[in-house]
Amino acid sequence: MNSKFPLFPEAASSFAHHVDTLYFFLIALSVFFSVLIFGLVLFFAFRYKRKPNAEDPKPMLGDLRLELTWSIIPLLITMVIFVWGGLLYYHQLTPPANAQEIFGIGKQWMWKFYHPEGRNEINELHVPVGRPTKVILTSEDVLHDLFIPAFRTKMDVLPGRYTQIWFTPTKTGTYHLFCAEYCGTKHADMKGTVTVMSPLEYQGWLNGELGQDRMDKTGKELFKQFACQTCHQDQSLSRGPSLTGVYDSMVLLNNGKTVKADADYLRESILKPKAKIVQGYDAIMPTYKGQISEEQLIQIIEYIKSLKEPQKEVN
Amino acid sequence: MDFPISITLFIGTTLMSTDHESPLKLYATIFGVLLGLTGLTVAVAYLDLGPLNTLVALGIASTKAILVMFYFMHLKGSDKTIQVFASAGFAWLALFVVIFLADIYTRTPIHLP
Amino acid sequence: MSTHTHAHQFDTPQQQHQATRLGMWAFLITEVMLFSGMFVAYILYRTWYPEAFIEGSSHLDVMLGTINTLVLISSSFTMVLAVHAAAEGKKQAIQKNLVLTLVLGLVFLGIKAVEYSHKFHDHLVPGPNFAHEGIHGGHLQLFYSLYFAMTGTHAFHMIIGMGLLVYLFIRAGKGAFNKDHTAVELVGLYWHFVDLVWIFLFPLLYLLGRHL
Amino acid sequence: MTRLQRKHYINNGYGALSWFLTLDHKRIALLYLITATLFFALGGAFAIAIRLELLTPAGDMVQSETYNKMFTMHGIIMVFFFLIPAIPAVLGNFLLPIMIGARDMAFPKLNLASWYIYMLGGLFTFVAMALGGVDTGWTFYTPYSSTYANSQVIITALGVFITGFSSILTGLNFLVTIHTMRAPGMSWFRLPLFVWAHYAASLIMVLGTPVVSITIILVALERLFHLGIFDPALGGDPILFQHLFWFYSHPAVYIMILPAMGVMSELIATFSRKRIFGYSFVASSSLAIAVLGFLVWGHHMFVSGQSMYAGLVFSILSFLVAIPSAIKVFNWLATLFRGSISLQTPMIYAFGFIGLFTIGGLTGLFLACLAVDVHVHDTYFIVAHFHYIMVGGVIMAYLGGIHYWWPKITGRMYPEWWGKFSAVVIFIGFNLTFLPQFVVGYLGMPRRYHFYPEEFQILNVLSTAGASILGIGYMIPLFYLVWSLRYGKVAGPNPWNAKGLEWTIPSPPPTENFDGTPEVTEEAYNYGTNHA
Repeated sequence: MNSKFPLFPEAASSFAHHVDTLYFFLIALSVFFSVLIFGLVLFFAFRYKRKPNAEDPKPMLGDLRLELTWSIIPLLITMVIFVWGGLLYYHQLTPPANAQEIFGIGKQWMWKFYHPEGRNEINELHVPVGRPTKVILTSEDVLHDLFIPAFRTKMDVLPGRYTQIWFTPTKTGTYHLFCAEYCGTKHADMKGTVTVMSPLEYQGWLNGELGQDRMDKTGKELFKQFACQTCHQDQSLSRGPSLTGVYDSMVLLNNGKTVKADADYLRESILKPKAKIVQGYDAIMPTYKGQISEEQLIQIIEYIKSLKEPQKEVN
Repeated sequence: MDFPISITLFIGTTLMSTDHESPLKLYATIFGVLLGLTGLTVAVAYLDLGPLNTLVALGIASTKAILVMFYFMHLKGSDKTIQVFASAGFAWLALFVVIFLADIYTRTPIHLP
Repeated sequence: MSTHTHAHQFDTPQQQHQATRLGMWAFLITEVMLFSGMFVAYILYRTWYPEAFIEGSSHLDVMLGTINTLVLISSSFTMVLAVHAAAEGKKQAIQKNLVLTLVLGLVFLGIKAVEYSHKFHDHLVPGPNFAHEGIHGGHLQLFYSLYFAMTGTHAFHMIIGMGLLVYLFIRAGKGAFNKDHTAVELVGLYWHFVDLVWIFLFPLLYLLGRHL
Repeated sequence: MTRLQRKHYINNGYGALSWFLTLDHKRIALLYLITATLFFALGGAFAIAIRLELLTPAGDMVQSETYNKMFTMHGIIMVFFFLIPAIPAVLGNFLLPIMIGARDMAFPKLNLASWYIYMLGGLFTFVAMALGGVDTGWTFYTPYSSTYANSQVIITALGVFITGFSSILTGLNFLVTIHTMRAPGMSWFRLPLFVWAHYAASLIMVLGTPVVSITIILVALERLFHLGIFDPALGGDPILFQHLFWFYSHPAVYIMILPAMGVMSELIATFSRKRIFGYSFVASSSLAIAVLGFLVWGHHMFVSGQSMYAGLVFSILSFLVAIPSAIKVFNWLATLFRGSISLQTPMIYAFGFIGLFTIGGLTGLFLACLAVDVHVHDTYFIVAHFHYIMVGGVIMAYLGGIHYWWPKITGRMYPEWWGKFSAVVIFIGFNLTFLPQFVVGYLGMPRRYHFYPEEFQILNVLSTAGASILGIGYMIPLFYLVWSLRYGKVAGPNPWNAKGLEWTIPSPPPTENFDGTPEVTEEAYNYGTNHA
């Protein structure tokens, strides 16, 4: 963001320079083929310029060997690019297990980010340098797309579903953050900054703003406020399935299928509880659609995630 | 289960013997077969064959479709270009569905038991 | 269309006949691809929400659906007879069969109207007044959106077809087909195609999941 | 200067009715030529407005709302009303029957109906613009277009739906004409490559267009009657629309480029006086592009939330579809080798095409490569790529074709110097407009942005400067071609001394094209047979 007239974006994430090297390889390839083809065209244009009342040249019908060479060689080159790009894409789309989680909500024409430690911010994202960070995204209305050019990555943000984007910042500084999927009138205004800070600064920033408690703590209060614990207890005869350690576990449903209880599953079970019913329980849970906002949803999910050890004092 | 078997036997025999009769007789036979198949598909729908149900239903529908196309739409006698055109339409439908499924089935990994 | 001799751009009547039929089949390809969009949406939502689709199709009346299928197949049969009669130039037979096909088409649309009225009555039409106390509110609306989109487009094609049949009936009355019956053949192809679409719509919307 | 006193298709009837009710494929081609040029001018006006808006980072020329409507209209008009119909409906309609030795299209009435449907679709789009325009982008992505947009989506959707039928009817007409009306002796492998390219493009028109028609109608139905097929609130898949839309819209770009490649084969053969090298490979690569074109639509959705495995499948298929295009370019080069090349205006456009289409194609590889596409998706890199193919490729070939067949269409030659001058101006203006966009794209400037951070300004100023040169470049041919109608040198039946059935009949050709059906005895483009 600093120099007045940059010609190349800053590389500020772990896979930024991988993408750049692939990009330069492709540029080199394109320059080579462009120069080859332009050169040949211009050379032939002058070398075989039509002389006045010259006879037509001898016809050349074709040559299978030549045809095969200029189909197979481009095919091999493209396969190299495919594999190289595919591997990097796989890496770009699978966040490491130890990634720190931040929640992001796209809403018509603004970004809201929620740090589990309780800090929330609008159109700004503070992340520590060097730590893999995964942002779990959802939208409250239309399609959006979180795009951070300096990190060379973007991911669409869909309504009704979670998508995720991950990066490991490698350089401190402030970088652009854009919305890259057309979302209406102020699509151009839905942008902000990503500030990469040293871990110490980040920790200081995190608990800098007082009064806002951790996300799972707010989630716990919401859990009580919506009286979830009346059904979801740890005793065997409780009406709802126990939620301890349920996050990312395999849940057997009453139609014989097992599904992974990830964020999407928890979100769907809160908004449309009857869509997937756990084995051995009946469909009595009311829907909370419209009563719980997206923000509260991710706080409750964060609380459910924190239920690792058996609960002691749920009253 | 015996009812559907007798139907298919009836269809098999009539199909074999249709070629040399007058067109009207052929159309009447095909008409009868189509009605039979409709009855069959409704009957089979009530039998619990598990995932096979969808396949059987689509199979019967496809046979009916092929019968209509071959005999009623005279695809059987017409020249190759028209036959290629007719199959191209359905081929593209199949191509669209198959590649589309490549995305759906691999999007949210469903853990089968 | 044209008199028995061929249009000026063709060399022989056979070439014109061949071109017309090829043109009609190319048009039928576009109709197949038109319905393909909705079939793909159907396949997606059936894969994602099987229970809602089974619940949705359980509200449809299988009896009416079956009768409709039989009606449409019979109309296909009478259409073939009309085309055959046109080939042999028998004017009365053409008109008789065209009327039969028209009547069967009207019966089909009548039954469809009855079915639609049931849906309106049971508040199963997607939109603000969609009321369903069952467990799959949203997904059920998807089923009925697809149901109305597919059967609506099909009914629309039926109406066009019946308009063509009336046009043929008038032309047959004036003896236009005793030499060149291509027009009847084309409308026949179109009508059989509309029947083909219903042959696939019927099991997909009405029958799948009946056994549960 | 010999006078044109013969009867031909232009003076074979006077008055509006003889034009608006014509069944002659040549007159219908002229109707398309005039209306397509008007649509191109309108779309170009929107393009200039967009470029002026982006001159400054502050976005202070128009409101965001208006800017969104401008780029949407630029997209819709250029894609549906100019690029898709341009070469097939103008050059294809005029030349296809002549090139295969027929007197007219298989269904002349359908041909005229397709023009009327095209105008009706245009009318709907004008009505939508009059009532306030639409701001969903030419891609109409849901749920914005189906639930949240409050602009004229339904009328524009109907306009696009109706214009789709014009494309279907043209494609259907071409398919049947090529299949059933080839003159005796005109076997499949004696067809000019122009006809092969239009055959492949017609396949896509017939097989692809209905899918976007039903998709657009489903969006209109959702807005009108709440048929919430794309509504995420009901559990609808936000990506289903993108699948249905791109299943047609990617093959649509091959509907645009294939006829352009057909024109290219004609220009390269005539102006190097040599048979196209590897004729059967170039012909079958047209078909390969048409078929493979249907398998690759997912590369528009690599970051849309589509599954990673589908991304890998679409990426490898997208690389496969690039190979036939490469084969064509290499075969054109081989045709130039040891040719007798004369750099007249059409050939300059052809060289412009080879240059720009190569850059467009190669940058396409950047987008098929998954990792780079994640970074450049929905940025100006993509805008630059598809403009290199559509403007650099299709419009250069279209202008080359117009200049090449102008003597055949009007009987008069265009002014040679002015022709070359405008071609060079267009080439320079084009590169100045779109090369900076590659750079600003990789820098991360998203597309469809009403205003942008300051550091991107200089590149945008360059691009706007280029756009004004390009705009002027496109207007020059308009003047001298109209001028040539009156004052152009009278061109005989074969000013280029080229091979091909269209050069064996007088220009402008009589309404009946040929008296009786011609007999074809020789291969396509058999130049240089005086040696054997």
